Amino acid sequence: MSETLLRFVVVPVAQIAVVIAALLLIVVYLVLLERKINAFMQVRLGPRRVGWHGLLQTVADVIKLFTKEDITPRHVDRLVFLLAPVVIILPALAAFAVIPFSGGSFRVGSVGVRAWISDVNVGLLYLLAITSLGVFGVVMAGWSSNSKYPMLGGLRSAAQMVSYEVPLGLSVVSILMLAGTASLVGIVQAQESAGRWFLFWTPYPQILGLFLYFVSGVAETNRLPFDLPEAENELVAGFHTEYSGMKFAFFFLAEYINMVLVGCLVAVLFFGGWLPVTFGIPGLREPLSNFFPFWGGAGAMLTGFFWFGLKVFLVLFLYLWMRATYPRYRYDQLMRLGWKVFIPLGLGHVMVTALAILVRRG
Amino acid sequence: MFGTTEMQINMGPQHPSTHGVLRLELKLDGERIVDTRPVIGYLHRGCEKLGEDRTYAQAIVYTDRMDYCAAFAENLVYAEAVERLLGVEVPPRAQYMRVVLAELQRIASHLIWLGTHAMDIGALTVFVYGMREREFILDLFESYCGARLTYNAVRVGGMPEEFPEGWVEEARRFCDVLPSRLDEYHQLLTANRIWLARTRGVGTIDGKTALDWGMTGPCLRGSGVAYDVRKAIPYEAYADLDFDVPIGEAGDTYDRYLCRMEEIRQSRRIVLQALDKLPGGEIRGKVPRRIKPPKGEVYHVNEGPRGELGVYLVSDGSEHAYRCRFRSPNFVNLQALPDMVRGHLVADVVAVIGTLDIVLGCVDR
Amino acid sequence: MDDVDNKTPIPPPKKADPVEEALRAPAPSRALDRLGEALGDAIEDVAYHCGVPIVRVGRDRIVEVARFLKEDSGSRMLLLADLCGVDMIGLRGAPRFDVVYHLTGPDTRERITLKVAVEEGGEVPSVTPVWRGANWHEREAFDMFGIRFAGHPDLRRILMPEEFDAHPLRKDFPLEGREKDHGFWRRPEDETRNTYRD
Amino acid sequence: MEAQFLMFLALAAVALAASVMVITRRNLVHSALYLIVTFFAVAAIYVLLHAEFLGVVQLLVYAGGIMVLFLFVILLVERPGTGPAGKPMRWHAAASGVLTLLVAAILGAHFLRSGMAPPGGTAVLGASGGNLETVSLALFRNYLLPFEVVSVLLLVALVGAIVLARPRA
Repeated sequence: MSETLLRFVVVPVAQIAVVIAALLLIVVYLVLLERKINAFMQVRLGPRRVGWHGLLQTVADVIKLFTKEDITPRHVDRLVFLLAPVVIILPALAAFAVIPFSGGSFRVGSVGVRAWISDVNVGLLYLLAITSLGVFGVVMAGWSSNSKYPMLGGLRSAAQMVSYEVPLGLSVVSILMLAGTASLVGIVQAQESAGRWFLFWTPYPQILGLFLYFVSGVAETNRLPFDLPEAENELVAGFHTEYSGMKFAFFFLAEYINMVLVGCLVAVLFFGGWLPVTFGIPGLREPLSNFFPFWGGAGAMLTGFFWFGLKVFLVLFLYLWMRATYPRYRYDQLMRLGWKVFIPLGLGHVMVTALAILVRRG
Repeated sequence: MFGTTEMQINMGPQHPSTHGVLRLELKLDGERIVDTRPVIGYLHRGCEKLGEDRTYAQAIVYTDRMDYCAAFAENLVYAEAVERLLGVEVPPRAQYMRVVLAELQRIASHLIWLGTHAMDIGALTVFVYGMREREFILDLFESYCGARLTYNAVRVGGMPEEFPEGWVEEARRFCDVLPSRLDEYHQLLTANRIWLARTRGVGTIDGKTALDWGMTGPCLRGSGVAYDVRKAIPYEAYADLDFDVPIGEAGDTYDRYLCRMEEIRQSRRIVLQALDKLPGGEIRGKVPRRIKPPKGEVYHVNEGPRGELGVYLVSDGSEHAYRCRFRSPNFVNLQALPDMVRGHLVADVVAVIGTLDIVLGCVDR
Repeated sequence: MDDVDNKTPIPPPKKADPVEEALRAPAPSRALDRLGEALGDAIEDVAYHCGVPIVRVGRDRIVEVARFLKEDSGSRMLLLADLCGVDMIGLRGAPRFDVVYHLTGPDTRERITLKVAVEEGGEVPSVTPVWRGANWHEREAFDMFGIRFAGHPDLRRILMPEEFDAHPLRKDFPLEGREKDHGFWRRPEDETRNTYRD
Repeated sequence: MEAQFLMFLALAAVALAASVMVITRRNLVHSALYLIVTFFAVAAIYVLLHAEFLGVVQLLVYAGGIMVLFLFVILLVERPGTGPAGKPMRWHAAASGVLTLLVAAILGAHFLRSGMAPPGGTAVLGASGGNLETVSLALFRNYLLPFEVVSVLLLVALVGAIVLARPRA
């Protein structure tokens, strides 16, 4: 096997396959986790029938969805209707191309393998660009269904996603300024060399940035309390009312993949990605960075997965917690919040961060 | 250049949050409501016609099926109306038992309202919590009359059974638990910013207009009119019991929410008092086996959980009512919906339906 | 349809029963007094049952009486608790229907019942200008009995389907049986279908 | 190089085909969706030229921002399923034919004079270590004044739009 083939074809394809497979598995259990956590918060038991404590419930659900009759209503715009689920899931998956899941590396033959598919120098911008495309899937689904509730859902979501992209971008801008690079690997490395996460950056901790990013992220992924495009109590099921079976499963999948994506980004941007949780104690850093020293780079990578996964899980837990706690905003209130509160806050946040950088430089 | 057209949209009769088979024809400008036309009758079963065909005692069963979330209140008002027609006195013990059950029923009904209303606005957890407490009440009813939803637990002239052994203690235990659970709901909703944003200033109706529409119950009291049949024209043992009638000020969804929440507390107070005062003695008055009231008519009202429950009976001296008419508070309150949502957004329609607390079985009869 | 015996009047109660006596005992009513003073000529008859005055009012005067009872400072019947029709065919024959108004004064804590008689096919003036809430009640009375209300803003069927062609609460409407198709389920394209069973 | 050229050809073909679809579809929403495909292809060409920043911005601004607004307007104004009403006027066809010929002539003349070889810009961009820096240096150092003037212009447009959209009292 030639090295070029290995470097440019085999390894990337293997990485992509691993990421997609892992994502699907995570989503399956994220759904179960959501049901279990919500059940716990609501004094219920949640699914218990399929598998031990319902562990196979989502698997059963997926099988059900994929074997269901695939209905395409007669009045829809066929091409767009069929494309919409694809359009919504592709950006969600493509975004993971630049996420660094862990540090460390190991070698396969002469080729070093890292825990990310690619490290591009415009990584953050790429992410913003690619996630902004997900809205087309929603709009296409809403429009092509040729039905009123999906239409309203599509309109809502177009407005919502466009509005919340701005504060999302603004909170990212300050991270960009702090790291001095738009590469996600570079951002984690900047936090590593600074010795602290950007969340605790001195003199101006990025707490506001995290808040803005997370809330906008929730709004972008259409989850409670911002799940207006599919608010089941008003719009039945919003933009995917007319979808069933596998096509519906795609929407569902995309929503959860996007949740995981927001979790990953929060971890990378604010929580130092794969860096260990050291509580600021310098001595802990070395032992916590690699649980398996005898495996060298691969051990460090595994350890990084653990820390990264932990952080992502925390963010996802917050998601689920919010769902169990909050009522839903109204459409106009959501827009007002975005434009009149979050965007000014985001602008101010960028200014203050810039000032803080100047102060730090002296 | 470009004109926009109003959008006609059908909400229901199959829709997750129209609380049954209510259908609304909405006319929208964007998402703003221009006009609403409620269409009802999808659950019309002709309870009034059935009430004219069956004997007075048999017809109680049909009252269960009207407001199935508060069947006891419907049983009670019908039985009382027949008692009025007959001129029968109900023994004090039965009166107190009725009060206990009626107030428990009110709590159960308000819990359903709370759960579904909160769920319509997106708060999922409150729904499950509300069901948890309601379950307690359903268990109490089950151990009293064997049914959990359609009780048929009142007889003309009194009550069918004594409270079973240990029932009173169980009811007291429920009353002990309830306040802490109520605090839980308040913590989840009352000061929640999103809840406030979704309910304050939504579906506002002032007291005068509400009366003009004939609204009663918490919907009227939320607008600041202190009209409660239990106080205004006391029936059963309510005159001897001490309780407050909470009223709102603004007449919006939030005030109605607070009113009902306080009513749950007051109902608990009534239940405890009635259990303390529960007299001994008979539970059935002197009612002939064949109920044949003299010619005449009666319009009798009760304070149901959703408003003034009325029964109009015309007797021609036979065993059947000549005319049996049920005044449904939901039917009347629902009329005001178009008024309350005009100019609001689609999401508010759902909130207002929730705050009106309609049960379609009672609207359509 | 049942044959209605119009000739024999309902015989009066043979013996005065003390309970019945008590039921029919007059009760003081401030609203009724005020009404008698102001619009005494509109009152055709007053009866009492269970402590509530039942006032029969001339058909043309009902709106006037209703408005007086609502707006007069002494009666203040702000709440139209209920409005319904009664098919009187089995009790008195003609005129066939009564429209019954149950009024409540929320602050005076008084109740009063008004009655208006109307023959089949006749019209009663609508009280929607007085109480907006009368709207659906009158629609229901129209739906169930076919009583028309003059001046009602939107007199359509409310509980039964629009295409239904009978009035189910009339005494001659059968409780069971499917002899007649009432327009249920009939769409323009299947004129041939008679009932929904075939 | 060969592979790159082939990819360019493929992307250019996609872009052209999609653009043709944009102007031939009768359904406005379909047109808008084809326009997004065009943007995508163009962004990919940018990336091929090592102008990743431009490519990403192309997606972010045009596909992610402007097209969403386009769709929003189309959805709000047009009822679903109906195409634009009325026939195109006759002189439209003639005028567009003439214009197309004119553009083709100008471009053809340009290409004939300068040859098909791409100008050497890509090498310069790639060499300076990530074009994010290059672009920002150009914007904020060399062309600061024009950049600011453009932002002020955009602000004016924004204010103007708000004034126009404000409901008249």
